[in-house]
Amino acid sequence: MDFSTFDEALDLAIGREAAAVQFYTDLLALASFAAQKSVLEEFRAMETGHVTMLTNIRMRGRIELSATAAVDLALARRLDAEDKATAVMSFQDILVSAIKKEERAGDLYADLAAAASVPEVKEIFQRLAAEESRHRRYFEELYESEISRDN
Amino acid sequence: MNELAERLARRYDAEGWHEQRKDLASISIPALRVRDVLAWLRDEEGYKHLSFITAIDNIERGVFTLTYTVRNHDTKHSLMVHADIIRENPVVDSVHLLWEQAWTYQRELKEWFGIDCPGSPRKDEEFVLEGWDQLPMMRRDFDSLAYSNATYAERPGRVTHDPAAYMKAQLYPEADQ
Amino acid sequence: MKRDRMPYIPPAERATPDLDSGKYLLMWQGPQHPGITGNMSLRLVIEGDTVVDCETHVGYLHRGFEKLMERRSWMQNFPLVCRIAVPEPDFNEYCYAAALEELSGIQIPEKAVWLRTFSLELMRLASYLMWIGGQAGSFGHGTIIQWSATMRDYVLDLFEELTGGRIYHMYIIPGGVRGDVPAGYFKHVLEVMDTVQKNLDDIELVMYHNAVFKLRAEGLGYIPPDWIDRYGITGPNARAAGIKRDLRKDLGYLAYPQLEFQPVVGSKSDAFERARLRLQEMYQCIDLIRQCIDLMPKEGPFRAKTPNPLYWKVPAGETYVAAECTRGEYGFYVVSDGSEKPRRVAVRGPSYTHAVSVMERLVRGVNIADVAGLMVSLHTYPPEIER
Amino acid sequence: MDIKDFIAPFAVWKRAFEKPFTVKKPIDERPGAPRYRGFHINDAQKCIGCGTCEAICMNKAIDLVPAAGYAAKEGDSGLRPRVDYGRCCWCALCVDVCPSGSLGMSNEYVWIDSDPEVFRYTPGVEAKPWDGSPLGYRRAEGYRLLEEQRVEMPELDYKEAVQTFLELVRGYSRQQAEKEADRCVSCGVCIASCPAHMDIPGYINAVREGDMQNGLRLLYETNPFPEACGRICTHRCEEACAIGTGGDPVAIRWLKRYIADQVELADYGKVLPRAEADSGKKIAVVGAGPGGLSAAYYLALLGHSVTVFEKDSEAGGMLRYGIPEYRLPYPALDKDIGYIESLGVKIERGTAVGSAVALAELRSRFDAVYLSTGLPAAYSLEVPGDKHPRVLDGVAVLAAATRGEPLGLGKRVAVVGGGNVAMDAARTALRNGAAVDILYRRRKEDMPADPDEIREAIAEGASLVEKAIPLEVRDAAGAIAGKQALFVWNEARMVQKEDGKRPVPEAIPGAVHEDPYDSIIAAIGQGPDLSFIGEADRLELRRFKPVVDGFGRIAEAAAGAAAEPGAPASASPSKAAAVFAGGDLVNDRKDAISAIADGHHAAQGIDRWLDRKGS
Amino acid sequence: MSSKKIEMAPLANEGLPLEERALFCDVPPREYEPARGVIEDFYNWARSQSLWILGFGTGCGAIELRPLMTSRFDMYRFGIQPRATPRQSSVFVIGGYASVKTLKRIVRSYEQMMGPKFVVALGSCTINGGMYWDSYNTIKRIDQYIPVDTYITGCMPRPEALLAGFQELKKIIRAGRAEGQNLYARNFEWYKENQKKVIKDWNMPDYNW
Repeated sequence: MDFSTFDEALDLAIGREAAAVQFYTDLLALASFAAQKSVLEEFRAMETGHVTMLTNIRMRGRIELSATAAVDLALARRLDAEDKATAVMSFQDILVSAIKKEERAGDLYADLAAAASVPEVKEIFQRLAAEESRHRRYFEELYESEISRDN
Repeated sequence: MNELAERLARRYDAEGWHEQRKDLASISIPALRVRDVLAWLRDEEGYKHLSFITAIDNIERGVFTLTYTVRNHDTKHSLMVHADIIRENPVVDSVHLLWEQAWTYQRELKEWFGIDCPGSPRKDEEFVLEGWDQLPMMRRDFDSLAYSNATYAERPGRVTHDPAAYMKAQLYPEADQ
Repeated sequence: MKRDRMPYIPPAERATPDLDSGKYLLMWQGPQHPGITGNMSLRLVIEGDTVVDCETHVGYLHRGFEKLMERRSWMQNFPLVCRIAVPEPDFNEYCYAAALEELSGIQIPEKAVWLRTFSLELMRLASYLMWIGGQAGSFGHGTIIQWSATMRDYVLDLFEELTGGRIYHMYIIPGGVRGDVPAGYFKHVLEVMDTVQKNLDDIELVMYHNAVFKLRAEGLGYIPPDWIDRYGITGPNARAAGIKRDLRKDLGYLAYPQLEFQPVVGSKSDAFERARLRLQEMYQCIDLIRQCIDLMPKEGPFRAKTPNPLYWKVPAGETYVAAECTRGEYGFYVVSDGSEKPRRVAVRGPSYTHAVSVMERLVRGVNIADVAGLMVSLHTYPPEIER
Repeated sequence: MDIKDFIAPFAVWKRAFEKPFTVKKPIDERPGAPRYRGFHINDAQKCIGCGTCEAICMNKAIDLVPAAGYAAKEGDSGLRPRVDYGRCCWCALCVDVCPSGSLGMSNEYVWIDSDPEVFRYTPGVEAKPWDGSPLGYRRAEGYRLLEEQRVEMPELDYKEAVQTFLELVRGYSRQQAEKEADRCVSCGVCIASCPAHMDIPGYINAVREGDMQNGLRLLYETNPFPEACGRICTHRCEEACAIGTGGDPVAIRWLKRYIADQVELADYGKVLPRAEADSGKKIAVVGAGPGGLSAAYYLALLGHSVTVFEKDSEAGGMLRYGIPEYRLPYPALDKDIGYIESLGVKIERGTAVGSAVALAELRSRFDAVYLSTGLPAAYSLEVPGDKHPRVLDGVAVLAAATRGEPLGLGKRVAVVGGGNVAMDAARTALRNGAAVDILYRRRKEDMPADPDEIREAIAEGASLVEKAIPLEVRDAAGAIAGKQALFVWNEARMVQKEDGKRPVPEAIPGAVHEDPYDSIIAAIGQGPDLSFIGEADRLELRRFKPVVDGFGRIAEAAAGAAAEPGAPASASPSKAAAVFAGGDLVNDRKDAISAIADGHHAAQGIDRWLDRKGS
Repeated sequence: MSSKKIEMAPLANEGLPLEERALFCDVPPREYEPARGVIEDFYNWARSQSLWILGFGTGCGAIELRPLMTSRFDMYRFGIQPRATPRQSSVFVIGGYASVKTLKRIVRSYEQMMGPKFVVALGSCTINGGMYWDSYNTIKRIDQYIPVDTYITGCMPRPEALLAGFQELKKIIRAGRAEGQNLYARNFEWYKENQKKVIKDWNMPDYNW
């Protein structure tokens, strides 16, 4: 898999974000009570926002994301990868799913950046990886402050 | 010293002997016997030295408690002799003939408490005050601060805050009902 | 040349001079007058240059301490009491603190006992040094005060080093004292004591062996021994009449029982005798200070624990604590009704007697020029009369 | 008179050649002594504006004024002492009494001005030439007017304590309590730190005065759980205590307990207020924990009729099921709850909202609903193997202990977590005869548990393993296979990865440990159970928390906007009773006293809302 | 007595017996009229170099005057010396708190001083009452009763502070800014009213010179 142009790379990224929106939509279908739904809707809206942002970038033809990756709290890698999608999923389950999803996305972009031969595209993927790391970090901090209060 | 207490009780209806220290005791006597007791203490018991005379305003009981403190220099013992006189009509025998300095104390009693000692020299002259037109100031019902605030101007511009009230106003004003 | 030809009027009822006769002159000495101790006044009636009648007027310094103390909490009174006798504040602090401790049942540590004794003796010395300048000055002898005021200042420097204050030391706090001595302090004290002693030797030569001083002071203000109890005279004024009476010995408070000293006693009971006796007491002070430094424990706490000063409630009771100050019996009568404030605090200052009853009697028949000298020889401080 | 009297005075001519006494330049040459009591200095950073200096000052020379750059915050009133040198007598009692030791005096003493108005300033805030002077009066070493050591609380011996469930802390005697109460300076800085804003100086003063009834009355003004809070409160007040800035803080919690212990339940009614009139309104409270019952108490005082729904068989919530009895004996808790019930509050025990009765039903039957359901669901370890049968959850273990069920923890127990639940679980395991390791991801000083609890747990024999990152739970192999679980954890070091944030534990490569345990108790945190709130309730939630206004009322989604097309019209929010929420469910502090404060606050909110609705 | 209304005009030495009124002045004080330019500067310089203090120890502050006037601090070398009578003095040192009884004497002594005259108030009690803020017998602000040129705060102010205060006073005098006595003349009735409010047995002339 190699991407040689800006548009190709961004198309991939937009596709990923759209898939993320779908990910939360799927979870929403499973949700059984109001609290779950409000969180999932909030996260889905975030991803929708990302789609819009990337689409705008693609239209302007210039990537405007920071290249600085967030500090890795090394939390995501430890978390149990087991599937959390159930009707009784707790806030913890939803957050773990979200963190894992961001982690997977970040890994993918990192791999693509490593594989890219065109310097421009490489940079795009690096920046996208950094962006995903910031998203992951956001969820990780939420996890630390809301879930893992006592450890 | 308890012998002295007994003698005082027998002769002068004294009561309430209290040994505060080994060299200090107090006892209460009827106000009418003040001069007798002090003269007796001075002449018969060796309490020749008068340390001071003062009074306590026991406004709750409606009395002034006079305190005569005398010392026996031979036994190094001091005795505080108490006598209650009613606040409405505070009069007590003068002891200025027993001790030459007593009249000054009695003048002070007159000015500071309004306690009269008939016969005491210059008792009605002003002592430390001048032009005083209030209650005798050592009475408990004279409020020094109120008088001072009403009479003497203060430099304005001072304001203070109570920490708890200030913190409430700053940090959680909504808790105010 | 003896001045005992000066008329001594035997105790008698006071004559009331007829001021309208034109024979007498009414004259106020004080409050604004260089020949008065502190801020007080004498209303003199003079005939020629002889005083025939005198009334002491006080109250110029009346601040109402005894009333104010009833308004303040027990600990808040601690800074207040020292102001009652300005030149000699420490005795107030001691008497008040001791009374409070007695009523509350607080034992003060050994070290505090010694530091209190030490500071009281130092205070006594400073007070005498102030007096001696006044005594010499009142007889027209201006040199002595130039020396003694400086000596006193050196002693005040010692106080400043120990307590942080020159005049008002506020050192003897209820429960003990406010701090241990700073490093090298006693060495400094001993140096100052040597200086003061040397200076006192000079003063003795210049003042006590001065014909003018002797002439004017001898025979002036004779107090007969039988007046001592009748007038309640205490301190050096009593001792100069041959009455051996010193509360430091009689009551044995603080560390005095462990110090070696004998009360200085005189016999002639006139102004010169009293001055001589006070000079000897100054030497005695220096000796006692040196003894204190030798005997004082080097280590140990200097203050006992006391209750929270904001809410200190003293058990109901009353006591009278007296101490021997430079003028005689200084005492605090403290009454507690069990609340956070004193019920009554009465202060017994020796000047109360000396400056009013005794002074009014002694000054009769005295030459107007000697009134100031006589008053100083009784060593009176007006602030402790009126409080 | 002899010849010496004429000659002797001349002898001192010899002094004419000695150095004169006169100081050449007195103003410049003589600084105050090192201890001189000169003008005030104040370390305004250290000062907390408690006003003890103002209280001791007999001259009323000190005012507390707001100081630029120092805002009011917990443990700091934001005020600073301002000295009036038209009053000051330089006694330095303010320096002696200053709890934090921030006040001092310089050795400067010259201040001259023609304008008498200038002699006032705030030391440390308004710059003065003598600021920071190293010389001048300071409180002497070993000399304090205030007692810096607290009266030690008598406790059971730890070796003995760990054998029983008897209450560890024995409580103060009268003499001890009065002595401890006497340490307080009544500054009131603590009040802001207490979530319930209890009148702490007031009730401490009641202890000092020996007036327990007044003390109890003051306690109940803001807190109907004095017995419980007197034992297990997180006592944030003590962190703000002015005395604590220079010594041990006043034992506010123990004094509260002392008051509550002194008054018999039968006498409560004589002291405490009751509702004046019945309002005729009915309120439902969901959850009989401290928050729910606190709301119930204050609602009952306002004359409302209150029914509390509790899913468990006993009331008390976490106070009963989360806190072991050696910390909070059941009789003490029953006393608090008993008094609330005596006011006519009905507690429906064993009635879970959501299953036994629907929220919507409550909303139609009652005039208002208060949710105080707390955080009953433990979060899982979230490592591979965390569903292993030997992995237990801390909250469940504690609840089982309360119910008297056999715990079956075994001989060797690992507790994962550093909060109070972890400590309680560890100490419960100790009392069941287990050897306990507490594994915590960060350092001891980072542990969120109460320092007392950590100290006591360790004293009772638990061993604390710091910086242990859980990795995995596996079945043990060999002889112990099936009976024990293998807990795999990685040793960590604390790394400061970002400035301004707390350090992060980072696994040390290779330092992996595997230890076999009979039980592994996970106590990493708890979450709410909100499954009883349906979408039709239209209550606004965000991240598993109700969105509430200042009085705890849950915002309601506008009709239609979020409503599903098929929702029944009868559930229109404007018709149904308002829902309020508080306690752990809503606030970030997650302790009993915050829940109590929320309950009190919501009771006032509900009352107001009913008023508005009624009129 | 406190309720007695004080009639301010005309001031006629009401407190005195008739036959004594003639002994006192019957016009209020006047403001000082400075000489022209350099001459006044010279006067001010001269005044500042000879501060003669009235020897009246009104309060505890007097105790630090004695070290000041003796050898250790030797204020004579700064041109400062005590005088026995108000007629010879130019500086009045208010030594701390003033009781009402003393205030009466302060007023009288101050008014008897020849102009130009200056007042130095030492101690916190003179500024705002000091530790006697709640006493029934001490005034709180001396500037209500007589004008003050310089304040020295402290309790006690040390002799050095007093010296520094006198140096400050010298500067003020030299700069021609010592307005105290003019203030008194200008607001004479206000001062009298204040004085009479606290001095209850007013038995002295209103014009004490």
